[in-house]
Amino acid sequence: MTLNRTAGSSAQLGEAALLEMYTTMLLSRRLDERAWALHRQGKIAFHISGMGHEAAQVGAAFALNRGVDYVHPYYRDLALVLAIGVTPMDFMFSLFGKKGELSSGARQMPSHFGAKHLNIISGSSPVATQVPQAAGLAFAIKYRQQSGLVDPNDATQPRLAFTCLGEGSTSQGEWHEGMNWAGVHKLPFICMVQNNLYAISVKMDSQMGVANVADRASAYGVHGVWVDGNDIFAVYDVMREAVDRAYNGGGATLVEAKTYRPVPHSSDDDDRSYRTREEVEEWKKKDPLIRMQTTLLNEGILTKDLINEYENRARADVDHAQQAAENAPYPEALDVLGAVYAPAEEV
Amino acid sequence: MTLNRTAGSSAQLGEAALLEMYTTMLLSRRLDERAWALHRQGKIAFHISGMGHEAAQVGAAFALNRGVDYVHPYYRDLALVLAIGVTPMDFMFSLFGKKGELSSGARQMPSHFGAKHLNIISGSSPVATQVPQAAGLAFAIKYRQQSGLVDPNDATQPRLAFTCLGEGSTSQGEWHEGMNWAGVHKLPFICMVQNNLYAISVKMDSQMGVANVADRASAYGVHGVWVDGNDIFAVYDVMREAVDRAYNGGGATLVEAKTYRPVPHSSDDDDRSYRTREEVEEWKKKDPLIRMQTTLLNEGILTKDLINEYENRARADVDHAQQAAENAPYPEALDVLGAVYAPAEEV
Amino acid sequence: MAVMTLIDALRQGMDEEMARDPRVFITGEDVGPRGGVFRATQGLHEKYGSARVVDSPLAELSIVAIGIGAALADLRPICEIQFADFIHPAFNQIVNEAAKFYYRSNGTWRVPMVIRTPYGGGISGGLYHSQSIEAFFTHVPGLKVVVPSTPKDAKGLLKSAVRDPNPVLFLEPKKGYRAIKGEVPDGEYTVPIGPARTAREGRDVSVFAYGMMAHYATMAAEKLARDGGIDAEVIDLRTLLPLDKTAILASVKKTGKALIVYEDNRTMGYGAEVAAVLADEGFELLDAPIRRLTGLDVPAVPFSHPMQEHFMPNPEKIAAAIRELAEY
Amino acid sequence: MAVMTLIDALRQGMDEEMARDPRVFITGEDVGPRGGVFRATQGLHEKYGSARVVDSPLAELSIVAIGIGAALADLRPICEIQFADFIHPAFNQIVNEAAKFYYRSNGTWRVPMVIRTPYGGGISGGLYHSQSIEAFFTHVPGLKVVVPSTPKDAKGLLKSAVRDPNPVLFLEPKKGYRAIKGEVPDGEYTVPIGPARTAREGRDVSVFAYGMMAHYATMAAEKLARDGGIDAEVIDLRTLLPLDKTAILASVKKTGKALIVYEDNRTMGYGAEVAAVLADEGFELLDAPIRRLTGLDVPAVPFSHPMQEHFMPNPEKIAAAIRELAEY
Ligand SMILES: Cc1ncc(C[n+]2csc(CCOP(=O)(O)OP(=O)(O)O)c2C)c(N)n1
Ligand SMILES: Cc1ncc(C[n+]2csc(CCOP(=O)(O)OP(=O)(O)O)c2C)c(N)n1
Ligand SMILES: [Mg+2]
Ligand SMILES: [Mg+2]
Repeated sequence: MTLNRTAGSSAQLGEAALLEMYTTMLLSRRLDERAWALHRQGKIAFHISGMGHEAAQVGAAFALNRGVDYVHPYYRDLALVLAIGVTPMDFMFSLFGKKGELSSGARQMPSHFGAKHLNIISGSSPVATQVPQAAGLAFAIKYRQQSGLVDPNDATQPRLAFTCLGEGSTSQGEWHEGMNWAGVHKLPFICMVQNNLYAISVKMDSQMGVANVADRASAYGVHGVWVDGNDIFAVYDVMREAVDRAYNGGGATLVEAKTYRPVPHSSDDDDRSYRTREEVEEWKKKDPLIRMQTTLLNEGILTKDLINEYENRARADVDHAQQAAENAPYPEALDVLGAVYAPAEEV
Repeated sequence: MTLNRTAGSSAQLGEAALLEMYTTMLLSRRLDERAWALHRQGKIAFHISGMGHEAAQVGAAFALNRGVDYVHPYYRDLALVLAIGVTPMDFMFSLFGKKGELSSGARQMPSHFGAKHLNIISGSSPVATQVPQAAGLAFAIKYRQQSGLVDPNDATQPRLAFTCLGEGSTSQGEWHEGMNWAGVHKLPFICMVQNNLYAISVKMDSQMGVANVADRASAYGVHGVWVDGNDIFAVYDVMREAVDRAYNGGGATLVEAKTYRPVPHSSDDDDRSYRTREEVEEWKKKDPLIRMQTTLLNEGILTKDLINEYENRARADVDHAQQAAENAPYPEALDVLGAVYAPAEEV
Repeated sequence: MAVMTLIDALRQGMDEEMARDPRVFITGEDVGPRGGVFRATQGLHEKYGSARVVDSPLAELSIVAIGIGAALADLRPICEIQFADFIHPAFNQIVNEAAKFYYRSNGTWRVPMVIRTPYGGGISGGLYHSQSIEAFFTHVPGLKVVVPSTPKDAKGLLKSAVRDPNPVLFLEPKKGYRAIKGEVPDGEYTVPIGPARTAREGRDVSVFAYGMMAHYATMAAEKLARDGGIDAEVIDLRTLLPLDKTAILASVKKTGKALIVYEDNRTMGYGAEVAAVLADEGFELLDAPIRRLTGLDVPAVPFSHPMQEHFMPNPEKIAAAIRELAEY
Repeated sequence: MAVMTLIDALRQGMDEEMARDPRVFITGEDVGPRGGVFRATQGLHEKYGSARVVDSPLAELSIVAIGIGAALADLRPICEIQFADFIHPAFNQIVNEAAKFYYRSNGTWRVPMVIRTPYGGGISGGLYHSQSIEAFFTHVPGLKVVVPSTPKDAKGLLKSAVRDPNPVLFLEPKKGYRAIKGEVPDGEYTVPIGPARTAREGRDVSVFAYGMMAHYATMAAEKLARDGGIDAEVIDLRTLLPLDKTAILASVKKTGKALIVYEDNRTMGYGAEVAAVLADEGFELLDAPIRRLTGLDVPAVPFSHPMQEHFMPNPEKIAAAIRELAEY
């Protein structure tokens, strides 16, 4: 199964970009696999995986002004944040809870991404809270532009807010209210729902009475579109449209990326109670990493040699990050007391 | 401007029903007007009005199994609850905060309706909270029917839950979550949004990015329909369809009744800051009470004499209720302490 | 110095902050042309326009969440919740989000925002227009909780709140919006978040209160002084989180006796913490039981007058409680 | 008597109540075939079917609101909130609605429902899987708040909660789900909501605790007794709202000294109320300051081990605090 890259903006993607997309997915996958392995070895307490979602995330990231536009991710967004500039080391430090961990100083569980210097907002665990906050970020962008605090075309400034969540999380009132603001104020806002059919064990039809999350956009005056989330180019194409809409005052977009989680919800989960092995195997055939690899091989952009080289590099990066994290010290006990209140600033 | 009663279930309404619908609207209007007068006289502290909404409410009530189906109203639903069996005396007692007041023993502000013996659920002030609760009532109906605790066709048992709120209140997460349950479980549930274009001072386009609240139904797998809320027969017709759907396992309906509030939001409001007098006058021409009167006059069901008789009766009822409420004692100070916890019951 | 009402002082504070800093904006229900249901923002929409005085959808959690997002993007939102009773839908955004952002990002993402809301009973508002909510939010490190009781403090604390880099919950005693008048300094000033204010010095009993109850306590103390014999000290706590422990311990050191007054339900009301601090760190200073005069332990303030009055503390009840303690 | 874990006792309690009363049903996230993320409802879906063990949408406010509606319609919902940290979206429905229905309808509309949720830290859950929430809800008259700490109490209190005509918030110390084992009587029994339990009798110091901290306190007391010299009494409060004042006053009458232990943030944590009651009604019984040993005043429990351990009370810290008080 290969991907279609003949129409849409993805047809314009150059070789360097394509290979960077591929290597980002690859790195995310290998890091993720290592995390599962570390958990099985009893070296880490917890892992929650982005596996299977890489095409959706990397396709989306490459459509953004990475590191500049605001991104408010969720716990599966490993590939997304790697694409923006979070490193394997950062991730490994969070898995091991080591001192100096980027997002939170190891205060938060792993996969609670955040990086101030990359405009990645610090995430929490309660689902969907990020959606109305991201609408607030988008509101601030519009506010600054309208009040002349920034130039609307200044590409060094964030020009949209992008947020992600799972399809089950659209059941939350938080999601409704965020989408509603985005619609009322025609905000430069993109919400990508990574629909993997399950909210832990609960199937989509117990979450909502509609067939597509994208159908919900019509309740908000927001553009809605669904896409094969395992087709990185299809995702990139709809995301480019959404980004152009946001940058040009066209308002908000709800993107539904249909995908699958081929692993349990987290290292605490056992998915055998709620789905068959056949279903999981069927979906593994649609693996987004393999699909991209096949396409790039077919297009002659990837070669067997390059693949091996990238694999070796990814493994080395992961090894190195793991080692550094294992060797790093834990935070001090007294670090618990820091950064409760921000100090007064000069006005 | 007359009303159309040639098609739909309303064509089947008999004379007695029509006159009862008319007198209920009339009584509600006269009570409501009296409340405003009492407030101007400084006799009561607060009034919030149902004026202008009477056709939507009475049209809806008559489509229900009144006093049996669960009704979870909002603060404008005076005509609705009168149609179900709340009396002018009950309402006057709530205006004056007198001992023995039906809904709450005068604990709540006026227009927080509730009547256990009529299956009218006690309302609160925070908007939209009633929506997911009403979904819970509908869930219980389905639960009882499915588990054989009651016969699904037993008309002495509630067979649907009906709730109301304003269009602005659909901005709340509470509304989203209630609608979502109704869609997922195909509940015997009807939500009627009384769209009067304003949430206090805030216009509809600052509340939502869509033109019709009914459009939001498609996000939930719920049937959605809008109707002229000042046309009592049109309301009755769509409500009958919704009721049949609920009774027959067809799931939930969102009914949007488009109407107007010709008076300020409440006795604390001054609407001159946010809308023109011209707009208000324009809408007064569509007064639902006058429209029904004209239609019934045209149909020969009402006569001038009957109208006078009904007016006199309504005035007498209102006078009598006011007098009784004015003369009634206040609650005792110590009544504040009662009914905090329900006592243990026999199992 | 001009004499003005509490609400006029608040409005002036917002106006000045908006004029000072273009990042300051206001959102909430009916804050625009309507000027807020209590008129706190009256005239500001006209002056600053729809972009900076923004009528929100009727949805509290998103009023707060939009504020959080805007604050993360370095704006300075003032979010109005129309009545404190309606803040509960935003509980998750305040407690799990606004209050925890700085901590969870190890001090990188700040949320400089103000959430203003009128609270308190005695205004015939019934169960849902009379609530006190400070008890819930003073349990939330990362938040600051402020309750002014004079026009001067209202304006000065509000300006401090707008300039504070942390989320500040700003509780306004609505019964005092127009009932409380007082002098407000001319020109620029702020009142710092943190220190309590001695509303009345005294030697016999310490009364700790805030908001409308600080006024009532002062009235009660003045009355007792006029009647002769009892000289009560009244401390207006003003900032509830963080609590000014130094001030409460210093006062009890002088008087040996403490009465805490709040109009909220008694159990787990804010005064419980004041009592707990005194019973620990002030134990050796105490000559009498720590008393609390509070609202009743019922779900909320009832509408009808006799029940409402029985629920609420008032100057007479406070005077009686001070007297009882003085005589202990 | 069978020995079982806390979570097995809870599951047995639910099972028996479902078998007893066809109106009892369970809803919450993943409670169905998955049996709950902690396995509290394991096997119940298989036994009672999808109509009575209902996987909810991922939306806490509606989990509670559906429960309220169903309870109004005289069913007996057991609503599971997956982690206490995620109850905040339902705050409005619990505080403004469930707790106030009976009062606001003057005793006509009842809400007989149970909200079960795992709470507490020490399980490497970080900021959002470690929270204690009792402080928020014990301030809400109309609710009952229960925290079992033994399998026997867990089952017996849960059965009482299901049969109670009021909304009951049922907090389960998740660190103890499998760690705490104990004897559970054979056959039908209930444990009443209200009275505290004396976990250990003693003469020197009273320790008030609940949940996991009741265990730790007992461990600390036993250790001190073994080491000789200090004989501490441990009261497991079990029901936090209403508080068993009689029990706490009786214990302090005996010991003259009180230590309150809770793992929640200190300020405005539940122990503040216990301290306030003692400092008032028990003032003349006290021989020493009322101490609180608590979680830290930071926004929540951090993930990484050294910080988590520093945050949490444990048997050693409790023993030290008892000793300090005994020596006062
Ligand atoms: C408010 C809240 N409730 C419950 C949870 C526990 N929880 C974590 S992830 C999850 C399922 C999320 O499903 P979905 O939104 O479809 O995202 P996915 O994990 O499938 O990507 C649940 C119930 C939570 N984190 N937050
Ligand atoms: C949660 C909550 N927030 C705010 C309010 C204050 N309030 C009462 S009615 C109202 C406007 C309601 O507008 P809409 O839903 O359109 O109903 P309408 O009054 O127009 O019928 C507001 C803001 C409230 N009651 N509850
Ligand atoms: Mg999912
Ligand atoms: Mg309206």
